[in-house]
Amino acid sequence: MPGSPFLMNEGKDMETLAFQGLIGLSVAMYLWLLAAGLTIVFGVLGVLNFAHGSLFMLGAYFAFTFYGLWGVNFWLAIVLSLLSVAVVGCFMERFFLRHIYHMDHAYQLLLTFGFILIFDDAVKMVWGGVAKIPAMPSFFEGTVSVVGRPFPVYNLFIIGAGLVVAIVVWLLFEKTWWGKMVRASASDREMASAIGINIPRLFTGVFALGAMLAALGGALGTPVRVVAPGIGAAMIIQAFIITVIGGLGNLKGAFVGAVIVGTLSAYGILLFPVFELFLIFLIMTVVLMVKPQGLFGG
Amino acid sequence: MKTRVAILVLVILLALLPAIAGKYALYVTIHILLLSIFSLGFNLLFGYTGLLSFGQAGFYAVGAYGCGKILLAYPSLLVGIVGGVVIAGAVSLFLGILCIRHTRMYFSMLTLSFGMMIFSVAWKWRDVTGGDDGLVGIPRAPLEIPGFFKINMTPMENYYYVVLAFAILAIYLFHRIVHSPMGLAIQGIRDSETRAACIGISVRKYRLLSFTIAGLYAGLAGSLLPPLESTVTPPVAHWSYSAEPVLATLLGGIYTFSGPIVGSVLFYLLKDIIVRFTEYWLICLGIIVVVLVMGFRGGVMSIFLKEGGRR
Amino acid sequence: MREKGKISRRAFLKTAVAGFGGVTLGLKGIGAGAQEKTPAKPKPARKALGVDVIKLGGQGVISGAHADYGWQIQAGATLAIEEINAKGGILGSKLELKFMDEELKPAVAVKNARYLATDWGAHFLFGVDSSGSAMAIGPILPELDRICMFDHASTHRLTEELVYGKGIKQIFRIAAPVYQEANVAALIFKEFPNIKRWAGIQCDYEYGYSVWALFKDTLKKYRPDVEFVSIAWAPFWTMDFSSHISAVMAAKPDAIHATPWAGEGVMLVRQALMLGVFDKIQAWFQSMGGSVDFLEGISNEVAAGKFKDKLWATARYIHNYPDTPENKKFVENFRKRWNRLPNYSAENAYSTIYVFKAAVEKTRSLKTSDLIQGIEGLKIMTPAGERYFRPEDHQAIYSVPGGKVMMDPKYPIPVLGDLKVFPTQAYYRNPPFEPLKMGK
Amino acid sequence: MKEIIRTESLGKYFGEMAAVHEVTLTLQEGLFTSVIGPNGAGKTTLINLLSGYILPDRGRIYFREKEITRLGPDKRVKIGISRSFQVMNIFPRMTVFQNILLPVLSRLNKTSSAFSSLKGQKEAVGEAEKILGEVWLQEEKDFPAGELSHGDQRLLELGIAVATNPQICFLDEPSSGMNPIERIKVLELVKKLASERKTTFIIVEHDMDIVFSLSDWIVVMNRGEVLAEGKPAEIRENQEVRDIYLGEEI
Repeated sequence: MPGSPFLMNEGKDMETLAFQGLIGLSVAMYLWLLAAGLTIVFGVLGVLNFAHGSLFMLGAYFAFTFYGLWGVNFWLAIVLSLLSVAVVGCFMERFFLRHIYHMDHAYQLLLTFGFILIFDDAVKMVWGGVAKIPAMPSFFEGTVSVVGRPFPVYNLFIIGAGLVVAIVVWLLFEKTWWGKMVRASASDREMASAIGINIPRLFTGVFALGAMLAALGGALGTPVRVVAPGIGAAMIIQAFIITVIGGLGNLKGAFVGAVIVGTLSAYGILLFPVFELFLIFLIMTVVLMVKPQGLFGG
Repeated sequence: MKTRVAILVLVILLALLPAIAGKYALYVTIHILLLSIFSLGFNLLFGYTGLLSFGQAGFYAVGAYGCGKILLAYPSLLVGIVGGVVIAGAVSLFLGILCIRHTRMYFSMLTLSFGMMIFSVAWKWRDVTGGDDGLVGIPRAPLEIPGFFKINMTPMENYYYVVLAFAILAIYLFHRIVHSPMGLAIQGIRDSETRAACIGISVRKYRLLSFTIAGLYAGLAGSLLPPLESTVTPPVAHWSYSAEPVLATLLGGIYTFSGPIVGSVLFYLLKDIIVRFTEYWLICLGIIVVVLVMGFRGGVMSIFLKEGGRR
Repeated sequence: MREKGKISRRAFLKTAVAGFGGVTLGLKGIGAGAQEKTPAKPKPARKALGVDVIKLGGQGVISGAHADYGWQIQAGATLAIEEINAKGGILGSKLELKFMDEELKPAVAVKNARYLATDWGAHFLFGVDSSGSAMAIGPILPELDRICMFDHASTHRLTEELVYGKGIKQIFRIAAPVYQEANVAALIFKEFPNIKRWAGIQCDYEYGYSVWALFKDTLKKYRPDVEFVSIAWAPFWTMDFSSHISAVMAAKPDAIHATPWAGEGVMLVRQALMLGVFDKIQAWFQSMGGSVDFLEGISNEVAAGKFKDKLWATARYIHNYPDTPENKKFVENFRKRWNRLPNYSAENAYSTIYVFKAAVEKTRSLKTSDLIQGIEGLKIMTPAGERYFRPEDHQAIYSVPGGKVMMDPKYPIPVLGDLKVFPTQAYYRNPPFEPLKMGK
Repeated sequence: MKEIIRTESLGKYFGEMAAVHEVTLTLQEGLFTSVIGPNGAGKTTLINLLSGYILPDRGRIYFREKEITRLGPDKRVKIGISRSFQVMNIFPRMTVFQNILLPVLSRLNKTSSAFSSLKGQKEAVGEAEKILGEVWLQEEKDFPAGELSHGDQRLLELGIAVATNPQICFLDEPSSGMNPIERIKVLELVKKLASERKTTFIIVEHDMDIVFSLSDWIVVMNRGEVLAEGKPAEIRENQEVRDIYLGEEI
């Protein structure tokens, strides 16, 4: 092993830990955006969408195409990519998932796993196998000083975006009529349809929302991250971990889970450079063993 | 009777293969046999017990690394393979105790998680596993029982027969198991856990049994790998590798005995042939999976046998 | 121009991977022509080797974040094959290429090798990007009875352990191994007295481990005063390096040595820019930063001078060195053919084909045992300069400089300038090899 | 006449709601007993508790003087307690024959043999055949159970319940979803099995006519508590019972 697992890097004062935590938080926000959609879809539709990461990837590719290739304004590019992925999501739900809600979860996992394979190769066909890295919009360059160290404006923006989304989604589900309908049908489909809620359309909407959240995560990454086939599959496992830790179908749980995983791996990299990966899975396992419904699950 | 004859013919063909087929065909056949064993074990868990594991590659890897380690230290094929299987069985028994407490996606997530922990151990515990370079230069040791016989394994043909023998044995035993009272018991658990419990069947005990047997089969498949490739690397423990028996089984059909075997053949050939003409073989596989899940949950076999799947 | 490059590249990929690597796009004319001709009027005289075509089985990674490397290998090999076939092939036998995706997965690489050697009937194997894949293929070469020329995989273990240690003679390596990014870096920076605190951001796999270990060993020898203050390990598929960067920056290093390559390398240094790293440190050494895909990826930033002349790099060949007619000609032809500059895996693959040619012509045989004889001790002039295949470990010895990343009006993308050249004796490890300890 | 199962102040609570509360009850061997009561009276919960399907929050359960309060369902089957379910609960993907064979094997403790063939289990096979006959399902023997008609599935469920050869067997609405004629047939069958197999049946049933004509003993539950118990005649006269069944003609 390259150095003992407990090899400590130098200089672990409070400032360092704070800074690393903040960095971890910015990374956590991408995870949150990904996990939010996953957990919403599971909570309402009861489907664990293996292909959710692929929607994240599609979001990144669309954003890259609009913004990186066609030079569309950054913000517009993001909106466009969200809409495009939402369309893909509706298609998935309407023509495939809808027909397997009643089925064993195993088939849902398998179906959506099939979609991972399809999406990965599809983007390869359209955009080629080589990784894409567009330039960053100039207004995001530069840094602000945090505990005396330069902190990227972009990461700050990501943190902000993540929090805003968290609030918006919360309001959406807690305060709006639509949210109430969704929660009603999540808890009791028969009852919901009995009181005249159009369940199929509602579910399509929910799935589209989940897809858009994933896409947002992907799209916001494009200026600073790499866009390549397979990033979705690489991300989905982390998303699973997060939603499991927070409790499948639990939004607050997903947020906390994402923050835990994001900051923890940041600290893992700082403190035990060797054991990060193992650490994350260990946590997931322990949660599953001790409290399978997750930290926030009822 | 008809099937008996068909099986006999098939076995004879397989036995004659080295005479008629080239080196590469032999190599591919060995891989198909490994995948068949792997998938059979997986399907005992999925098709027969109703538990979808995404961590089987973990046990496959334990078998592979175990056998590899043994062969590097003590070059005797039998010792290596048996050793690998035993270790894999032990690990799956232990992890089984932890996993079978859950069902549905909690079980799937838990197995996924354990599999990936094994993966990261294989990747990180470099002193033992050789990191991502893996165990290198594992000998295809002679098949030997001191005092009785010693067969050189260097020629691929010889090793092919060893694998074939193990595969036939594994398949035969599997047939016995699923058609035994125990086999019926686990199917009962699959069909209705509560009902099974209320006729006096200890659900956990039989889940654990099935989990362990599945682990043993994964371990056997894994143990047969290092002598063939002379290398073992972490990817064999990765969750994406766990997906292979899943896909193969789904392809062949989860509710038929031969499903996983047929599926393994199709899956491997699909992968091996399509990949030569296009780099986009995964999309074909993906479409097939979607179609199977949407339409023919009994897999290819159900289409032949007009049975299975649709429920 | 990058756009055009891309398109041709994608088109190329499709057909090449479709299994007709040799007979692609622009090549069709020659390739196909060749195939019709040979059966049409066979000339016994031209069958010195008893075969119409010599089959070359190559592989590399052509998908994912590292895909450009596989592409460059194909492009280089294809160029060489076109040139040779145009001149009538080797002793009258044309060359044919089949190229497969290694996916950076050892199991896949082994399967490819077996398929190419035992089914497709390749006479030579070459390519391979990942060290893991190389270490997996090496041991089965005797069974396959084929030579494999490794064009990129750079772990020292391949030649030191498998060839020198285990005596697997079918392994050859034309590319400079980890000695390059580890020892050249050490030799450059021993001359910087005020760089005392080093940090590392390394690949979380054997490649990163060995480079970091070797770099530290060598630098310590010359500069007992330096310390290695922090390290971060990045696995494949790292999407975001900011945690790694801020982790190592916490120790306030004077300089950073990094190994993540291709797309990941680009991401790494760009995210380092975002974190204002280049205001804090004196130097950043990007191991394979001399590779074309990397330089293309950071053109804008370099042009804007964002790296403040602190970004250093090397490669296993750079197109602007050496200043020889061979190299000029190669770069010129490559740009004409592919509308891009060649990176090192392109040159390595290109030269590989010519090494095979030399060996066959020297031995007038396709028997592996003869060819091994033919290549051992071979001295051959290549674009990268003269290469010498050391008999003990089958490692090709040639010198590649390190330098600073900067713009050069002569080229559309940044290049390495202010080059530091070292004699090979100074930075290649020499037999007898004692195993490299990878402790911290 | 001797007791077979006794409960002491048994209680099961879901949050505020008391599904079963302070139930102290003695069931006599050989008495064909019906548990009746309005929906949500706790009948099914009581059966779930007695069969070990769920564990009580308070109180004790005794089977032939032996305490079994915390015994799991599979263990209880082994000592002679069996049940059927209100919601159809069979093994849909297995054949009708296998549905019966499995519980028989389980009773003979043969299920753990992993390599012997099923046909080899002569004793079990014979017995399963016999039970199939008793529940009128020979013809359907090799059907997948899931493809049986609703009525036949009910019969199969009954068959499964008796296949473990229980001393006491709880049937949760064995005739639900059947037409009146079928109902009578099924309950006649139950009665027949009771006498032939010396099994004590405790049934939950809605059809009052059937209940009052067939039962030797009736337990009336309301709001999780035992309201009354006694011979059909007594229950008919019971004022409280009349009140809760207000409107319905008993």
